[in-house]
Amino acid sequence: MTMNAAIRSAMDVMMERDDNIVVFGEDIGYFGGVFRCTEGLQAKYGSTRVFDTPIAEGGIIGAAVGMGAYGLRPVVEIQFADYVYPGLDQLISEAARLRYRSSAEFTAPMTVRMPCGGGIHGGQTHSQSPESLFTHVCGLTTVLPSNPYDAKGLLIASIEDDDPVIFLEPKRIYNGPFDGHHDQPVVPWSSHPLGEVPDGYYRVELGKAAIRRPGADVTVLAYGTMVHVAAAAASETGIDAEIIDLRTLLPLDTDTIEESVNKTGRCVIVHEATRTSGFGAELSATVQELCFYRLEAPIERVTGWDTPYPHAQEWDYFPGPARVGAALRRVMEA
Amino acid sequence: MTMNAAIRSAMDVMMERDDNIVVFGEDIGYFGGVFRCTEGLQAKYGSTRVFDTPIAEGGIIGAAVGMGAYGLRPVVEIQFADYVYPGLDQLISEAARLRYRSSAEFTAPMTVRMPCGGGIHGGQTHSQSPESLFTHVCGLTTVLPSNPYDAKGLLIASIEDDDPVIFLEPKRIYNGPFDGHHDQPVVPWSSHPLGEVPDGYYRVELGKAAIRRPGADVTVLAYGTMVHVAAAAASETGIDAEIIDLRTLLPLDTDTIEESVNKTGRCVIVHEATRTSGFGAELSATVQELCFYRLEAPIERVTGWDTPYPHAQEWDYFPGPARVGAALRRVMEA
Amino acid sequence: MIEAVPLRFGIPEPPARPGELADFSYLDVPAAGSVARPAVDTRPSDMRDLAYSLIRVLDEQGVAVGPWDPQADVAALHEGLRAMVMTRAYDDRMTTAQRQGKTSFYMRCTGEEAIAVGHALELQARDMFFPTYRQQGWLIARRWPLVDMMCQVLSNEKDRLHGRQMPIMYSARDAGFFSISGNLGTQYIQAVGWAMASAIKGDTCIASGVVGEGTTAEADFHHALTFATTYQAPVILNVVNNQWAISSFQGIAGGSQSTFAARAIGYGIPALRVDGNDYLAVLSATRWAAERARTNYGPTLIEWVTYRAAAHSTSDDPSRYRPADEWKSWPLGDPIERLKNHLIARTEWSEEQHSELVASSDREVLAAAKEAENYGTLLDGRVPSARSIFEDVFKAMPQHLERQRRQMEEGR
Amino acid sequence: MIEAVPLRFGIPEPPARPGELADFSYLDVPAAGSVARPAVDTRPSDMRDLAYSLIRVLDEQGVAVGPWDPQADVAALHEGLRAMVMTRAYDDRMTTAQRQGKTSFYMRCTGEEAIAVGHALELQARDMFFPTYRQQGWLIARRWPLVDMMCQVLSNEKDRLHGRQMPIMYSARDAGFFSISGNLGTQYIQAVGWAMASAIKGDTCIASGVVGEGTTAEADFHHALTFATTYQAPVILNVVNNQWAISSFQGIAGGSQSTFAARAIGYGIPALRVDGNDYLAVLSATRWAAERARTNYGPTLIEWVTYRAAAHSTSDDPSRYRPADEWKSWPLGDPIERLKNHLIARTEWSEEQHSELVASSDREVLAAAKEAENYGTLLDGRVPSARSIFEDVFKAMPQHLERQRRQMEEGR
Ligand SMILES: Cc1ncc(C[n+]2csc(CCOP(=O)(O)OP(=O)(O)O)c2C)c(N)n1
Ligand SMILES: Cc1ncc(C[n+]2csc(CCOP(=O)(O)OP(=O)(O)O)c2C)c(N)n1
Ligand SMILES: [Mg+2]
Ligand SMILES: [Mg+2]
Repeated sequence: MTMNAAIRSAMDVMMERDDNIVVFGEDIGYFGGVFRCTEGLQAKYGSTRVFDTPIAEGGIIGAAVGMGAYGLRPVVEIQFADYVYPGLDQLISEAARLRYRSSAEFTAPMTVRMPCGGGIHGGQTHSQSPESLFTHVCGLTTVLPSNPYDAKGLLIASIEDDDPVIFLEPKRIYNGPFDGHHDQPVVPWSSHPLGEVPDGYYRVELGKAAIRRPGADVTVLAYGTMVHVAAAAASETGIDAEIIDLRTLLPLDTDTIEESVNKTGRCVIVHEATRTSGFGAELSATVQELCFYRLEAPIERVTGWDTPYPHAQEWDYFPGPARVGAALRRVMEA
Repeated sequence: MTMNAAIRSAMDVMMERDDNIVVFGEDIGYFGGVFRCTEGLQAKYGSTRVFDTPIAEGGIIGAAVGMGAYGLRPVVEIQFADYVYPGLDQLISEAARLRYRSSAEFTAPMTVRMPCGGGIHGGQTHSQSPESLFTHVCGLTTVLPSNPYDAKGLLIASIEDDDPVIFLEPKRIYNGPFDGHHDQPVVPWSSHPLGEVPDGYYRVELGKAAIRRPGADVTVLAYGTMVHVAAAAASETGIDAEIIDLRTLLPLDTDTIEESVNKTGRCVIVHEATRTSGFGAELSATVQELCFYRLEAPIERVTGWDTPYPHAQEWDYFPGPARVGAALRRVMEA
Repeated sequence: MIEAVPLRFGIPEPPARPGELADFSYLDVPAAGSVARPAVDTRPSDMRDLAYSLIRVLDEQGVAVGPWDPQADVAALHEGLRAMVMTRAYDDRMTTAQRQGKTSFYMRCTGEEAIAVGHALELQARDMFFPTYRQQGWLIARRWPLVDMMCQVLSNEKDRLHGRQMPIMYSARDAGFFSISGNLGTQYIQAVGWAMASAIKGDTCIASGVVGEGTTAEADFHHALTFATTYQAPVILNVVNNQWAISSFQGIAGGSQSTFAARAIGYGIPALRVDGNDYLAVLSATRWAAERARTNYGPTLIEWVTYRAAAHSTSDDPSRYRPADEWKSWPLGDPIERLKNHLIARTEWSEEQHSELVASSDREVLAAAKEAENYGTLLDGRVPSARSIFEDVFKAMPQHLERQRRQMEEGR
Repeated sequence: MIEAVPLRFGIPEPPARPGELADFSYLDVPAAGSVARPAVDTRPSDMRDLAYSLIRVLDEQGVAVGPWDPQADVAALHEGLRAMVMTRAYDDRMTTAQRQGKTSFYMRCTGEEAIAVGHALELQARDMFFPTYRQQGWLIARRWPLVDMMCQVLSNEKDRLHGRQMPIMYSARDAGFFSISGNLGTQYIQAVGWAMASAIKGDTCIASGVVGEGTTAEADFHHALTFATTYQAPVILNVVNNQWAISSFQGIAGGSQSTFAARAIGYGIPALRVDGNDYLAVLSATRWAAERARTNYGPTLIEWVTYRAAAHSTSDDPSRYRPADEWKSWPLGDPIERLKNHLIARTEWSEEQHSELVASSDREVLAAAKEAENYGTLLDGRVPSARSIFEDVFKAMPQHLERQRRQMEEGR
């Protein structure tokens, strides 16, 4: 199953189980969304539970907060993560704070889905990875899957969560585990074990990382597309890296991270977002707080550059296997 | 001179020198702003250059971008940093990107002033410190002064800068160098050397930190109110801390930081913002990248907790001298 | 082709600044009873004129006249009067408490009591109100415990919000009163979302949201109107035009070029413009809009024309930006006085009864304050525990917050 | 008290979906010449009806009739026709280039050419236009080099924007064309800010901003109207209502309950609703609004009623959500055909001349394309250098970006 199909399946399964779940966003109704993630849902559940919205991300998220306060569980789509900013005030000041400021009289059980990341020649307004902004906002849970199986299980867990969850979808891997080799054809999810997705209900718990590749020499912290890039870098360098797929950025699975880095003594962090104050900063700070005395080399960050995402030079910006591999070598030689 | 007076003086000096400078925001005209930072400016320069705006932070910043493109230099006030979120899209997607996306055909030379930080019983919507969000946005310069002298010189440099600058004003130290001892009266700026502010034009360059207290044992990285808290902690613990006042968060003065930590081998980072993905994360990651082999103890972060800023329990949230002092002791004992 | 003239920059100025004579000539006040009352199923396009008129029921003699007379029975009006008087007594008391340092902050609604009180008594128990910080009258009208209100303002050990929220940021689900946000306007689109949810479920309760005229400039005002019209949400969208937004008069929000009620017209939403100091007009306009919403005729915007008689908050000094005595010249008077006079005109009330009501309200408020202060104040430091600041960030406290709470307790 | 009925949730549906018959009965089309033309100094409140009518100049025979006839001379009309035909030829060519993989993306403006072209030729050189991605007609009308436009679309070595921006995100200050943003609506309030700046400086040039009808729902639409009315900014606020926003018909943005022109009324801003496929109406309405702005009568909103004849973009397939042949039934026709017929009716043009214009435009575009492709395409990889992605983030490159550029070059 592709990742978009898995995401669609998660919403389908949950809408069948709970008729307080409503799905809305720009072009997600009759049309099924620009990435087809809601295809068929309006036909199945009707336009009272699955509907298009005006082009107003602030309105979409604000309305969802009100619906959540009523007792519904809205699952909304922001067409691209690059367009979430008009809705940030409703997320930061309202959704994330409602439980706290009302001492749980009112809550905002909602899921905000948005495609993120580059690699599709989308330029600076269709490629962004704003995850670190969300992780700085207490009250938000931030999820970013790397494969169809997790995407479905994590989305179900997110929808069932009683607080707002930001669910980021790396659009470059909707159709296959892209590993950064843009010159080669992408293998489809159908030929990948994590592309095997049960039709029914299952959860992947929030806040739990997964070790994608056990290894002894260096810990790689990654999420989304970068998990596959890291895997490619490991096999190409032959370095015995332990690749941790964080899956949930907040709350962060520090136990798994700590255990791994204490074992390997080395750590490379990879993300596509710009470097300064990206989530890699928090990861690096956390690792050195937890594992300082075990570290044998400086923690490295391999990230997008501190520039907007360029269009034509996309692959000079994207942190590919070569850059990750070089970082692995550096920390091993250090 | 108080810090608000210094800020007012900076705008006054610059408005005299350059009639392309306009000042606007909510209640900043006839009234002079809720913190009096623009008092007298409308009377002096008229309501064509100093005027009130509708209550729309997005409109204020969006209009400023358009004015900047025309050739003016808007200096706008957001009444509280807690209210900048409705304006984030115009800051992130527009002001910060305009030069890049137009290859410098159009630019946004504007300064966005906003009071930040707690300690005035303002609760969660009058106490926030969102600086780390801005530092993640390439194209924005982020400034956060700790005293009247710097505030004026940095604001003048910000207004003269040809790109958008976020200018955060720690409201708790408008009137004096509050050091976290809320049970004691605050000494006024008039009795502090950095409260001596020349009337005329001068610049404090962006991107340059200042060493407030030279020391041999541990480096403290702080900014704004926390500079004074750190000073109190140092003197109360008797630990010979080198206190670095960052002044500009982005671009960051890594040279000064590197030199200091390489000397002391220890580092404590202090900020008022929530911890996770706060600017302390970037500082910690940067320090361990630059000084890994010199570090003798884990880098510590003393920050606000990962909760909204509470009202009645404000002083349990605020990172005061006791918490900073304890961190200093820990890193010395480590 | 026209020859070029230099462009002029215009900025609206209030009619009077400190030292000048108050001047409300910009507001024209039609006679009570002069505005027609269309049936609730009237098409919005057939009643646009309502956005430019001013619905008033009480005439100069205090007599209820015209088609908008709600024909309210005396008991209901006594109840409204009680709540308005109590609200003012409450505001007085809390203002004093703030001066005494028992709390950090307070906001009055003096002169605007009729709106929240009338609205509260006209809407139903399961409806949801999305208020601003100036709608305390709703809680008092709904007889939410004064002591609970005060404990929140005092941030004491009995504060239902555990001292986390600034004073006056009440949350009272049991009174149909949504948690107040410190961020202006955000509740407006939330009210629409709540109303959409009610319609999605085929429920029967409606929502009502409030913003001040200054806040109409925020994005969420536009979002609320757009979503309300597209989905025909069962919601009342109130704009309390009290002429001032802190120091900015209503012209800064665009009030010099049009009415705030008229904003709704372009969205195809019907709008009423109502004398907000006329308690009977408040009941009547609320009833009309609520009936529209309940019978699937969709949203209504109501501009309540009133005046912010007091300071914006205890941190504000209005004499810096408007004539100190401006309220004296306010053409629509004092809502309490006007309802009082109406009842007296109906011989259902007297000056003596009124003085007794005022006195008993003061006594009730004083007693409540005494009780509330027994539970502590910000001054005596008997505030909720520090531990509680880590609660309710999430439903279940995550590991990192437990760790931070431990650190706090260890003084780290 | 009315008895409770279950609430209903409504969501507007387009008149026709794929497989169904196209149906534009929701649009009523008054006869050309039937709408009055008020003097530019008319008070907004005296011309609200313009927001609900439809200004049209060309009648069924292609004859210009009524008070809005701009009396344009033939040369000007030939110029407009040339630009519209060239724009369509350009769109055809770039669509092909995208299919050939020479670029990643393209967006056509087919059926909407009259709006940007007429606007461009009516406004002045120093005015500033804040466009959407569907206003390429402006650049062609202003004779901005086709080759430069193409080099941007191809992201090649001559791309003025150094390949950093997605195709069609032109920036052309020298043509009075503001940098296009990928974020909808942001330019609208910027246009107002630019106009405020012009007024602040006592300058004589005005601004014009554009959004699509779908984008009227964004916050910046509201901000633009609020600021424009408060400061009476010299700006034209255009809403291009082409009936569709990707897959969402105009009812989703609120168009079923009112017109988009009417949005302006509530702000006290005058609004024109204009047949956007009538080139003469475009000239005339633009002239009226520009003259208001230039003579200090403030902002005007213009709703241009048109139809998005092509796909939203090369990534879109409209046959998934609307009848494939919907355009054939569009009541306002094709702007190029209509201007052509008008000129023929005036015996100032012929079918032969038109075919020759089309052919020569194709030749000119083809020649430009050949030249542009010589400088490279996304396909052959002759794109701007990677180094350049670090430039223009700030005016002066800060240390950390220099360090990162070095790291990139070292393959770190
Ligand atoms: C988003 C946001 N911006 C600014 C403020 C600061 N502020 C608090 S109240 C206020 C004035 C509001 O005026 P109005 O909407 O007319 O309501 P009123 O106070 O008159 O009842 C302002 C600017 C805020 N709380 N939130
Ligand atoms: C803030 C934002 N939200 C969503 C999008 C995605 N998007 C691009 S074009 C479009 C439709 C715009 O429709 P309309 O405003 O009618 O303009 P048109 O395409 O019809 O010219 C959408 C939703 C975007 N670019 N920016
Ligand atoms: Mg007000
Ligand atoms: Mg459209």
